[in-house]
Amino acid sequence: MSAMSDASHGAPEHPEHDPHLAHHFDDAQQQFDAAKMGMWTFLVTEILFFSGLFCAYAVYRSLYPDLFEGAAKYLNTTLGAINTLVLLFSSLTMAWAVRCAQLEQKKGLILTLALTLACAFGFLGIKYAEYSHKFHEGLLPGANYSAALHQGPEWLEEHGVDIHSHAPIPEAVEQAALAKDGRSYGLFFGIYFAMTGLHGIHVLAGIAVILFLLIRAIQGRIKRENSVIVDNVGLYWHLVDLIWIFLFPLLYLIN
Amino acid sequence: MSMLPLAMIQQEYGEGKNFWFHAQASNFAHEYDWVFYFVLYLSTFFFIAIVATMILFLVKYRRREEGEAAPHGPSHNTVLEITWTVIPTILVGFLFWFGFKGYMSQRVPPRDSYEIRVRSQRWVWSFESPGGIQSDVLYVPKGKNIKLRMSSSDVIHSLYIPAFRVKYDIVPGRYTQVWFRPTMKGEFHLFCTEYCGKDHSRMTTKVVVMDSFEFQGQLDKLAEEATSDPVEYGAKLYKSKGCSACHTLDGVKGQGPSWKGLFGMEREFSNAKKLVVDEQYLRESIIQPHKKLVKGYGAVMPVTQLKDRQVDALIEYIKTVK
Amino acid sequence: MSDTANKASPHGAHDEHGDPYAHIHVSSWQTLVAVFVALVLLTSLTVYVATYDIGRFELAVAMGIATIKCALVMGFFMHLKYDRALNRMVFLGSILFFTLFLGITVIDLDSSKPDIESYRRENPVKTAPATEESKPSGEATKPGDPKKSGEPGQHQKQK
Amino acid sequence: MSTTTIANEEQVAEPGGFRHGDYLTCDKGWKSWAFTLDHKRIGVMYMLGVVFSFFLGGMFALVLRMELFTPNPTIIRSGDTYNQLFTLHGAIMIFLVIIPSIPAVLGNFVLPIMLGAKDVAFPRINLMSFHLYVIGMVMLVAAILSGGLDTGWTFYTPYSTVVSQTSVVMAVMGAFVLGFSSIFTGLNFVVTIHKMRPAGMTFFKMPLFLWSLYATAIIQILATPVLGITLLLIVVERTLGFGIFDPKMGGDPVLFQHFFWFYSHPAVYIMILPAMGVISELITTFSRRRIFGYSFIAYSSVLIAIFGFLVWGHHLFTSGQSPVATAIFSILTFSVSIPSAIKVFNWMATMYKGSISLQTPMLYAMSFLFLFGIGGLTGLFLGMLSVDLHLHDTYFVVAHFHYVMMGSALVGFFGGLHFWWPKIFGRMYDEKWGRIGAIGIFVGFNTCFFPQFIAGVQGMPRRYHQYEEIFRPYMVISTIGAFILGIASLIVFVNLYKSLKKPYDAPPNPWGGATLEWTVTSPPPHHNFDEEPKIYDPYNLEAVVWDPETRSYKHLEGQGLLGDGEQDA
Repeated sequence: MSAMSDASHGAPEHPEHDPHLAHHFDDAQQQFDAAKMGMWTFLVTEILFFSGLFCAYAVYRSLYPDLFEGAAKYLNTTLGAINTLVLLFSSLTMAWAVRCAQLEQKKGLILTLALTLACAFGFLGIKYAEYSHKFHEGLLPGANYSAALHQGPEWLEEHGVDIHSHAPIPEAVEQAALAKDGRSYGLFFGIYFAMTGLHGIHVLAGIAVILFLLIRAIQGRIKRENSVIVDNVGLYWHLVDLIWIFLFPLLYLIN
Repeated sequence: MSMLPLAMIQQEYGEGKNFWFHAQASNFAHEYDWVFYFVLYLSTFFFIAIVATMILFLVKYRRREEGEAAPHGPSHNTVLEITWTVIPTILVGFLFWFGFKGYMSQRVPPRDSYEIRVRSQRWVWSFESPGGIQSDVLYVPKGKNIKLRMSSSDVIHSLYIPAFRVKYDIVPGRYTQVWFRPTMKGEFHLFCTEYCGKDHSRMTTKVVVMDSFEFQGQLDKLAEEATSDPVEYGAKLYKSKGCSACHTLDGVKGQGPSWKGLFGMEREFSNAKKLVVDEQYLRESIIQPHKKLVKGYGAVMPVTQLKDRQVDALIEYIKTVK
Repeated sequence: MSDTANKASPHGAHDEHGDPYAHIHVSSWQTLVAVFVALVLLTSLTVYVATYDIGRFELAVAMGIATIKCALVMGFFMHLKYDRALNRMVFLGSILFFTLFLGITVIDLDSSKPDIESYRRENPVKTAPATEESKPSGEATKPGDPKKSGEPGQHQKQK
Repeated sequence: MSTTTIANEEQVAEPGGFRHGDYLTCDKGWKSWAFTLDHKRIGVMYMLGVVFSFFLGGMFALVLRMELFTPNPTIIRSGDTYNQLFTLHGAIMIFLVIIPSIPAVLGNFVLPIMLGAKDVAFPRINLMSFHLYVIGMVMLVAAILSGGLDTGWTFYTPYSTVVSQTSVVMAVMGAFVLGFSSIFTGLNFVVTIHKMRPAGMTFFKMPLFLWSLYATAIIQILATPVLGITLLLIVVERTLGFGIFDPKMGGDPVLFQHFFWFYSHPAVYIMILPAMGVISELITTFSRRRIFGYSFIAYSSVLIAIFGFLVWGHHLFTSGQSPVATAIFSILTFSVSIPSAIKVFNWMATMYKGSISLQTPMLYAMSFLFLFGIGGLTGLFLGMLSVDLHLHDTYFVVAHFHYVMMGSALVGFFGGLHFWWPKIFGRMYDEKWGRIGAIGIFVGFNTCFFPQFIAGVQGMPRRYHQYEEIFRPYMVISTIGAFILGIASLIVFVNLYKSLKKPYDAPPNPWGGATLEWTVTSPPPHHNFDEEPKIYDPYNLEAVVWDPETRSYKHLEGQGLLGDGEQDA
């Protein structure tokens, strides 16, 4: 247990005037270690939070492979791949921001945080485009899966859906939007929206905390002594990225 | 389904009944009870040993004066620790094995089983013999292997026959099954043991075990009943298919609209359209209850598995409710 | 790969200068960029592989690549390579329980497949479940499809 | 260490803005409570919430038992009302009472002091945890007022997602928020125990209560998020029709049960493990003996926590779970019984050759051994596959989990509450009424729940509003027991409440405990320790002696110290 070594230092004469040290900690290292461990423990809860959705995904993919194959065709792989790259880049800038904070490079910190923020908005923008496209087509979760495609060409025309811009060919629409046994793809889209939606909420939360950091950075209140906040926000942001790294092949790359 | 006529079921508590158990009315009961008693005696032994030791220590080592100095005694003993780890481990190993054996014999039905289809919905049971004869009481021939193939059309239910020591959940969206061989003639309780809403505790019926001659006669009787007067049959279905849980006959609003004077009445739906109740509408409402919702009611009616003839009978019956 | 860009030692006790923040680890920018490039390459690879039909290995390959990407992000961007062993254990622990949860559940539901499949086979759905109700138009009350509603059971076909 | 029995009444402002005095009086006004960062005050506020919820849930239980006095409906006419009552009883007792009872009330109060720390690692998160608890409680109560809840506390789908007409979404969101409250408590405890231990307090010198809180916290962190996502999925199913658990969409209700029990089985250990920790402290203190088999008890806590994650499937033996998974889960379920048995045997051995005083907390401890014995051994019946087929979802199960969750966890909580009450509030309660309350709870509890075992074996299903005539005798006895239990609970809390009317009269160490919280004043000072704490061996009771002058125990000068301190002595 490595923890024992740090605890055993005791603190007979810790610096009284370090403004970044809370009263109940002995020294800066104890505070830093506690903060880091707290964040890692929090990430554990995040991982298990998502585990439910991954579990549902695994179970249903194994139960209904044809449904997943059929439904995944309606996702836009290119947009998914672009979003992956956007998030990866934001991870790079975030990691860089941590470095800047530790080295007290104020300008660099502001720039990297702003870039991260821009990427986060970019990601959500692309996601918005994808979502609205699906709403429009009726590719909705569960009971709401009205599968506009399934309604036949007349219905599509009536509602101004340009069938020629989408993947399935018109004569096959009736079958294309349903699984072999006549059940809808609603289950897949339930999982799709649950996974990407929850991930999207995490991106939103990420935007909020990065914005907070950015303001602090501009105010010049981030120092080497409290850079652990940037570090922890970074850990969170990387986790959001990690989850997307798995979501992308699971949802978009099914053959 | 209201409470069962209890007097008819008293027999269950006659022969073979004791402090713990009901009659042993199926092939599983005997072995089951043996295993149960084995665990019971084992646990009782350990429990008494622990409590007796506890009381002995409480008396023998009681504090005799205020502020007694802390006595010195052993604080660990690895041999002892290993002993009381290993012995329970071996014991529970045996317990697992007994339980597993019994479980597997209950889960795997013999090939020659007589298959009865069980349909459950809130809060009624429906049993269908291979010949397609339906009943709301489970009739089974004594001494034959019976397999119940069960499905549910709304929520999870669970079929439980205490006298047979069998129970299994009925999960919507899949088939589940139980099997047994009744060994005693008589009438026994059948309960729903998975919570399923308002009348969960009334979702009870009975199992009637007959010898095979009587059983055949019962099937014939049921077949005949189904071809009798439709209004009478409809009235029967009103009770047995669970309509009565939500639809009253006296005009009182239940979970669904009352049937009093329903036929020929004008209805307003939740989308503000109106329609006069006719046979067409009734048929549709029975088969696709959520297609048109009467204003002020939720989409709560379960989708039923009625046959055409049964729907006809119900419509005929509704026409007579004035 | 020692990326300590300033005089701070990776972790451990206070150094001789008495700097109370000496435990902070700083990554070099070269490492960060290199990791990013590797991640982009791996993303391209996984998209490229997905265009080929490789059957049952598809999922395994995709997950394999994702795991490598994950390891890179964790090791370098999240500094887990330089972090305390305890934090590594915390993370690995979560993965262990994740696997247990997912593994046992999948094993169970996989073996229930026959019960579910036979039920689906014998109780097929004729139309997409939502079409009657959530059609935006008010067609539901149009008296145009009387025969359709006469069929026994829209959701549950009689055997 | 000061042995003053009366805390400083005058409050002297300190340069840091903190005033001197004990934590109860150092600051005044409701804001100094509602926004405090002091773990002790947070613990006290949690206690108020838990006790309030306990009586709320208890009222529901008494109404239910009254209804079950006769086979046919009497005071509750409709099945729907009955279903709402039992659901709310369960949901309140589990989410608002038992889960937060020991960790959030006693753990919050005692953990940092026992450890020798000034506070938990993240005091703000600790406060947030309490605020979330209040919000969750308000949401649950709002759900009761705005349509009730009738899904059972288990929220089984598809009943909860498509059928139920009650305010499920509100209740589920309440439980979701409560889940986060629990996660934050757990997170704080794990980090505190890892990072805040002072010199000398190594892992294997920690009091066993801390070990059990540590094991509990691990479960809270790993299991609760899964409940979170499960509840969120219920919300989106109800509001947006996602269909992940809806069989009509191809979803599977059994999957929901896996999700639910992956949290809710370990949650049983969130309830029972801390109680076991409390019992370890009680038995060792009141027997005045070093705990027997320290490391076995410590490891068994962690083992229970880990095995506890592997047994959720035993709630699904009759639910359509496949035989493979069922067999795995049955074996693993039995494996949990071993560490529990080890604990019981070690507690017995601790009493051997002790100097046992049957004061109120010890009465609760003995009561725990008895009730946990029955609760644990009846678990064997339910763990055996074939036996469970008959007993599942009957009153046998109801009785079993009440023996474990109420009989063991809550009795553990009551024992702990009486044990630390003088420390928390600085007052001694009336010993005679304390004992009467403890015995009343024991008698009432057994009268209430033992007959339910028999009813269950006879085949009475649970959650039944009306029942067959043959079950009537058991139900009648059970109802009588419930009322004894209710009256006894009232006695317990009236007795505790009355003690608060007195001025401080509790000595620092009334029972002779050797853990650190007994070395500070009662109630403890604002920052837990007025000076750097000396770290004592938590189980060296020989170093603790009775001082007839102050009617209190104290450590012999320089004896029983741990670690660095030892060389000084």
